[in-house]
Amino acid sequence: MSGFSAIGLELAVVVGALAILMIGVCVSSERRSFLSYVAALFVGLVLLSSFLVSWPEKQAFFEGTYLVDGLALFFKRLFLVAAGFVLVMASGSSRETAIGVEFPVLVLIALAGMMFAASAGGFILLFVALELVTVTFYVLVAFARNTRRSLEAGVKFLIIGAVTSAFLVLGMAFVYGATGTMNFDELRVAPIDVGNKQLFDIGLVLVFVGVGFKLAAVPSQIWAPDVYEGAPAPVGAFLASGSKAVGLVLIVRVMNSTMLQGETLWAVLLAVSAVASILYGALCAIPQKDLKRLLGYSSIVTAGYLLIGLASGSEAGIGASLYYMTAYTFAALAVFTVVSIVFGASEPAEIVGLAGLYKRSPLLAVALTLSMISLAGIPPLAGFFGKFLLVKSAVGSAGLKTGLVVLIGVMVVGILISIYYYFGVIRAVYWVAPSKDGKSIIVTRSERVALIMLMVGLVWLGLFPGRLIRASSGAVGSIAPSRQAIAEVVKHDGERR
Amino acid sequence: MTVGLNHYLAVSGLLFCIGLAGVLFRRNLLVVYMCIEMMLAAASLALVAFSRFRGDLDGQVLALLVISVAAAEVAVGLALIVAVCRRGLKPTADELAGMKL
Amino acid sequence: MDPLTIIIAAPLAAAGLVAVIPGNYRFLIRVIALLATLLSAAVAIWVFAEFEPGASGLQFETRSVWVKSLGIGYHVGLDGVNVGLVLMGALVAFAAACVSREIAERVKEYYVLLLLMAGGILGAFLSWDMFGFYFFHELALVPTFLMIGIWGRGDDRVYATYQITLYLSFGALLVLVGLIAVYVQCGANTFDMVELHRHVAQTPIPAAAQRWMFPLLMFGFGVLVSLWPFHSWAPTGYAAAPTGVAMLHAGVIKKFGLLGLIRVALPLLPEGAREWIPVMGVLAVGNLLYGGWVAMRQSDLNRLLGYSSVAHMGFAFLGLASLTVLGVTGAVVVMIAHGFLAGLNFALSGYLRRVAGTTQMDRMGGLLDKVPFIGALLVMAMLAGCGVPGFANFVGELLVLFGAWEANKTWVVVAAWAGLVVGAVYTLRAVRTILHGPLRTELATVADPAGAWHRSAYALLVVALLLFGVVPGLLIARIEPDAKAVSGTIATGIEMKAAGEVGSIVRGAVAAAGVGVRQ
Amino acid sequence: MPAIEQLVWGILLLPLISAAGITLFGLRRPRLAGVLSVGAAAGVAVLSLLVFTGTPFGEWWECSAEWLSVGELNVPVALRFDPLSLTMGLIVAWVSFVIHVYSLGYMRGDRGFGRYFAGLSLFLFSMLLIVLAGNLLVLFIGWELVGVSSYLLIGFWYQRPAAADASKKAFLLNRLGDFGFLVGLLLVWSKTGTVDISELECKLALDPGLLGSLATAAGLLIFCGVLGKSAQFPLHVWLPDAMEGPTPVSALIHAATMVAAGVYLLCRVFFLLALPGSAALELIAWVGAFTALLAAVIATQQDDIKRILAYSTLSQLGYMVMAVGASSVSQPPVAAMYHLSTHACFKALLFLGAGSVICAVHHEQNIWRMGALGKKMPVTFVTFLIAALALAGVPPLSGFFSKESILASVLESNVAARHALFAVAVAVAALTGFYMTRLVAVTFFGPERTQIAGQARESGMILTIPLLILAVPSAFAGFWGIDSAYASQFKGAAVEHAGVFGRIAAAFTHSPVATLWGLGAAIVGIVTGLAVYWNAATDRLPEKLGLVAGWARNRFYFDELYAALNEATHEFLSRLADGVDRWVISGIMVRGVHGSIELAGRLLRLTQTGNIQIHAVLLGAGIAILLLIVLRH
Repeated sequence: MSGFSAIGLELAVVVGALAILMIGVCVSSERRSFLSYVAALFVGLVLLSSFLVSWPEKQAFFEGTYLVDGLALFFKRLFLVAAGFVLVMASGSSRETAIGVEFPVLVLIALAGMMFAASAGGFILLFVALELVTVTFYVLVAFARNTRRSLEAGVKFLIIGAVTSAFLVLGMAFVYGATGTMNFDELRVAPIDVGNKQLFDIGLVLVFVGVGFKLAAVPSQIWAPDVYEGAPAPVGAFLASGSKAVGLVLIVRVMNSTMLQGETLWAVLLAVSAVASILYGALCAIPQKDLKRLLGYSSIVTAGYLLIGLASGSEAGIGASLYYMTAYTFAALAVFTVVSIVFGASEPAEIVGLAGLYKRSPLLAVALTLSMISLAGIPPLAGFFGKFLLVKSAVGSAGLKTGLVVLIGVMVVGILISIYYYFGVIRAVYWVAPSKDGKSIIVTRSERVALIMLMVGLVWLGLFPGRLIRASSGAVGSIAPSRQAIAEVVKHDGERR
Repeated sequence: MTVGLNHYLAVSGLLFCIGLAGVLFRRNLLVVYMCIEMMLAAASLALVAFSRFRGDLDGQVLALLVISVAAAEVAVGLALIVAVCRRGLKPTADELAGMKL
Repeated sequence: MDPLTIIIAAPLAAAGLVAVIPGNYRFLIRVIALLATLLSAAVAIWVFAEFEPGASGLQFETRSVWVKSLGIGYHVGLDGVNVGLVLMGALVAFAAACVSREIAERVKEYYVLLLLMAGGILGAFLSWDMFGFYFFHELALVPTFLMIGIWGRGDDRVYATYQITLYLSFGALLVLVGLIAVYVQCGANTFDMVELHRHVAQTPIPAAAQRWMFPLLMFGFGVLVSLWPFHSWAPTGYAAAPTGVAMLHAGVIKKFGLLGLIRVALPLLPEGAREWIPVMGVLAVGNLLYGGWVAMRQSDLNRLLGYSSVAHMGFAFLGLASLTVLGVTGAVVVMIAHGFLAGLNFALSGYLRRVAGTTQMDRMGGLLDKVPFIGALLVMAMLAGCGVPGFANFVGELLVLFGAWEANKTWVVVAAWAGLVVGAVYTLRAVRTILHGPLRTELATVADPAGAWHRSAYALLVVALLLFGVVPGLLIARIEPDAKAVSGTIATGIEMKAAGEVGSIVRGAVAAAGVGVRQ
Repeated sequence: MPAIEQLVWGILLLPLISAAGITLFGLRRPRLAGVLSVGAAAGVAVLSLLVFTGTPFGEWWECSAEWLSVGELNVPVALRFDPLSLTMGLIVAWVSFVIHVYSLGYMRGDRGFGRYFAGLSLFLFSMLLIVLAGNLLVLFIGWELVGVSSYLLIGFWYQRPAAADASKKAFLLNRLGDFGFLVGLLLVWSKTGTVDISELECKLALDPGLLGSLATAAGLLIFCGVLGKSAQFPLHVWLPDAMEGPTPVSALIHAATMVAAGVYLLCRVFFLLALPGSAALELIAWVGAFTALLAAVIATQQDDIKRILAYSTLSQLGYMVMAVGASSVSQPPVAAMYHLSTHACFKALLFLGAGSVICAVHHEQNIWRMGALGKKMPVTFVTFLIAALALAGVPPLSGFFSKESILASVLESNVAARHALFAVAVAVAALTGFYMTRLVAVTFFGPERTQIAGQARESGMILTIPLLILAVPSAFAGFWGIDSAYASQFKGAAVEHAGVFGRIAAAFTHSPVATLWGLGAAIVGIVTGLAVYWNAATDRLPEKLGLVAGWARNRFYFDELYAALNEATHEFLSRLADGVDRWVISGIMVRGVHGSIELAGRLLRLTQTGNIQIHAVLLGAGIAILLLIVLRH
């Protein structure tokens, strides 16, 4: 496989974006909302084609900067799915996102950035791809710039994003300084002098902070509530799904490549961040009244869960995080779809506004309920299995080390609190009487189809998780040989000494 | 006295801290934004310094990319700040604190 | 299709069917719900009758792979312990469907959730896979929360809903962590309980691990069964719950925790059990005495019933804590009997609420004249509740007392006091205030709306209580061999401790013999 | 004895079937209910007679059916037929048959006719279960079930608050006793490994030290059950209240049979009470004596005809219990059972007579509102008089013989202070004569005190025939050798006397001191009673006795004392538990956790100020903290 065919998916997406931009210029403005459909369809085609190509097991391109392996592919497909639903969402009822041709184009460009990021083989591509995503999102978040909230959210995202990028670059510089390389494969086996160890550690923490910005993990979680609240609903959906997954895959990659030198560092770092994220997000979410803001906090909690899987350090743990990310993606997409239909894309989403939704639109009520239940981690939906796998990986690596006990304890507390606030939403949907002006809500056909697909996905993943578990463990397994290599290196090291 | 790696790093660190302090304490968002650019530049300086003393070009490549990405960021950032001003808002952090808690 | 799968699938399939029927076909929806639960009940009766007491291994067993990589499977089967529980669960579910005619709003949603509850809990009872066990239970639990929230009553219902939801979720999460710990520590890469029993017989879980895993499961399951002092969700929740939900939850779903202790905690973690059993005994006594005392002071019938069910669970815990054949058998009988009884009690209280418009006991009075049939049943239920012979509860409580006597005499004396005296105090007070005395004037005009369906539901439960009370052999012949296996595992555990340094080979052999009784 | 074995199950099943049948089909069909219930009672009476005669004198046999068997606990439904149970069974069956018939008349037209007979049948079943049980656990089941049927029947007129309260009280106090009984049972089981009476007797005979130091405790715990069921001090307070039930119920359950079950139980497990080293019997004797005296004193100052009889019952039960307590292995409790049997007949007769009177005066129960009924109701009067004299212990009526034998056994007992015990017994005998005279004199003689009393007429046949039937054994049972039937149970204590006069003479020759004292006491009591109450318009006793009479009238304030005691202990604990539940567990623990988490959320949320620069500060601080934590490891 040549380098260009290796980046074929990304190229396709970029070309698609440009094409839509061109078409958009020519099409009259009334028919431009049509472009989102086209983009969604196109993304679907790319997704399909990703299954038709036979990908190499694991191969590096462009002198090791670009990797094709199971992990990259897993995430690329996840990004494609997320982008597809986001585009459908954008095409629907929300006026302001559909009018411009820019919206689908920007989504596609961000998508391309995400896909590149998933394949990053070193810090260089990591940074560039990450910034591609981030800069695109600055625009997307502030897309409804005629509303003050969207604008404010954009500025906040911009400032915090830029600061964390600075930390990221500094961190990369330190790691580079300590090891002399930016390539992940070389990093893995790069020797570090004792004098440089601290530099390396600080560098890794800063890189974690920079990448954790995408994930919304403590300490760079602070933007999430404001941005989720202010951004248009489809953008929120993309933040919760694609953008968060980018953070996850990059942390997995960095962690995987520095595990040898920084095993305890990662364990402590991830555990502390996970605990803080879960507690912070869950506690702050309790008194929330705006659904989008609530999702912002819950996204912080989710980041914590994802980190727990990584913190357990096992292959199963990382697989669990991947599974949970997928489940979360489905649920978050469904919730944001409902929000954008019920409230409009960039209006405030007061939870009390959901009163009597079961009467106004049973489909939306059921979709919201299912996704809330899935987010709360209750069977038989996807979220339950995700949390189950996470707990399993944590317990599995626990023995009875105090750190992981705390982690599990915090996780239990977090799940409980999240049940509390998710049930608040369900309560508003079902047992608060509808307000007087509760008209029934019109759901377009494409939205209906999208919602049903998401619901089926939630239930399917909950009842028959086997395939996805295999896929996620396969994805993790594809980077495992290198993990095995680590073990060998460690052994050699030991023998040498 | 020969100028060594540590000197570069000290300068870089100093710059980074100045930038950070600016981000934290300046009122005008435009200035804040410039301070962020300063932080990026400081980080790039560290990169280049390491690259130079390691005798490896990767760092310099990344530094170049950082500069170009920063330019893109500035474009978007300025546009946003302009949009803020066009809505008749002052570009300060206090003014843009509508969403909270 | 095998019978056990029918028992589980009938309500679940019906739930799916009802979900696609338009909401205004109320009659059709009710009929479907009734037929589905009736089918479950009929099959449950059939397998109960066909069950061969004392035969080795599981009966009516079915297994298939679910998630292979994790060792999760769909594995259902009957042993002596769950055969009675399933019968009880299916009958109570049918009764709950019968009394649910009182629901007037959002009938369709109500029945979907009710059927989910029924199918879920029956699945949990039948499952021999720890994952399925937990999964099905959660499937039953979540509708409970929703139903209390949507169709609940009383000013307190929002608080009650949140409390029961969070409290039970807390218990369930502890259980989940505990079950996963069992899976991990066993290292057999399977959630199948039969496999796990077999595996543990050869290589027991390290004692140090058992010591922290057992309390996790004990308190986790304990919360689900309202183990003192983790009980306060029960009275609040049941006071707010609609009738059918209270029946199903108090009667059936609550028993999941006890079944979990019998299935997982006791046989797989004998060392941990040995260490923690005294704690469980003390808490059981807390349930009995404290629950009873608090029940004495309730003025709301549902809260009284809630506390009385807390108290009754004390007997089950005490029986398990005794670790004797008698005690464990008694505990299972108590579980089954209390299932019928709680179902009956809450059905009756729901009925009285319809008649009198309240569950405040001091606002009722002299109702026996107005509702002779229901009143008579309430008297019977109350008498059954305070352990009068002829009802199944008596048998269970008696066995528990006899079984626990050797384990700890103080517990038994306190339990006997609580069961015989305190129980009688609050049940008789309830009868006195609700049914006896002159009819209150504001109730003079109430009518008795008991229809045939209602009557059949109540009668069914009473008949079951009486049947198993008069012919306890029906249950006991089935339960005893498995109770022996459970208490045997722990007993060998104690022996192992006594033997001290005999060595792991002997330990394994002894444990294998203990479990061999089951297999 | 295959034929008999078939029959004996019928004894148990007939009333059970009747109870079930009435409950299912007869609650709205009085005729069906009556036929079923009375038919069952008649069947039981006949069957019990057949079994009695079919069993050779002095022998015993058992039959059993599988019921409950788990591990080491094996509880078959075992029926034991020995002289004790056979005789007792016969009495229960016949007395209850007579009362069933009487009830047909007494309860006619009541709305709860069917319910009444269902309860009666259930009672008959449970009572027979107690009597025939060959197994202590089965006996306990019967024990509980008679409690239940008693509860249902006392509260038969549940609309009356008094009846409803009385039924509750009766059940609860019985439960209190049963608690002790059950614990005693557990103790015996754990020490001997059996609850079967025969097996237990065997084991204890082989090894009298089997119970060790717990022999006294076991005996007294079982005696607790007796305290409840037989209403002995301190659990005696329920029985007078139980008179709120229909009069035939009082006659059957609260006079003749159920309350006597306690005495029967004591005799059943006498081998256990009389174990060497057990001090149970002595205490039992004193409890009985105290109850007898207490109740007799209270009876002198009651005005309700049924309550007088109720206290009299209490007193007589105390007498019997005392007799059991005064017994020993060498001198078995034949006297107690003897008195139990005769008492069953004449006390039932007294109650039925009282019922007849009550019917005649339109449910007036205060004797001071009756008077001169003797002439208007001759049958009732004569039969009532016979029973009263029998109770007072006038020869040659049945009560004389049984009371004489109790006095004799007390005098000859091994109890340390047997003379004091005897003095109490004699005093009670005198008091008995006194209050029965009072009752008869005020009710049947003297002036018509109210209009209702003046209009009274004799009751119908269905009420009077049972009176006549019961009058026969009340008068003549002393000559039937009931005592020797019981004596054969305990081997070797049989006393054979032939002929009517031989028996009377024997009473005097056998234990002249006791008999003369007893007879003298009865005469003193009767004469005093006549002196005070002959033609009396009001009760003059209170003026003369003052405080004592007041206390007796108010039953020595036991009800109030118990209420206060209960309030101070059990209710207090319940309040305490409720308070803890409300404030500590639901309050501080549950709501506290909830509240503090919510508070934590609200506080933590304050970090989200919305100001980007503060956000940036937090970000920087977070990074710094993270670096500190990580680098410290």
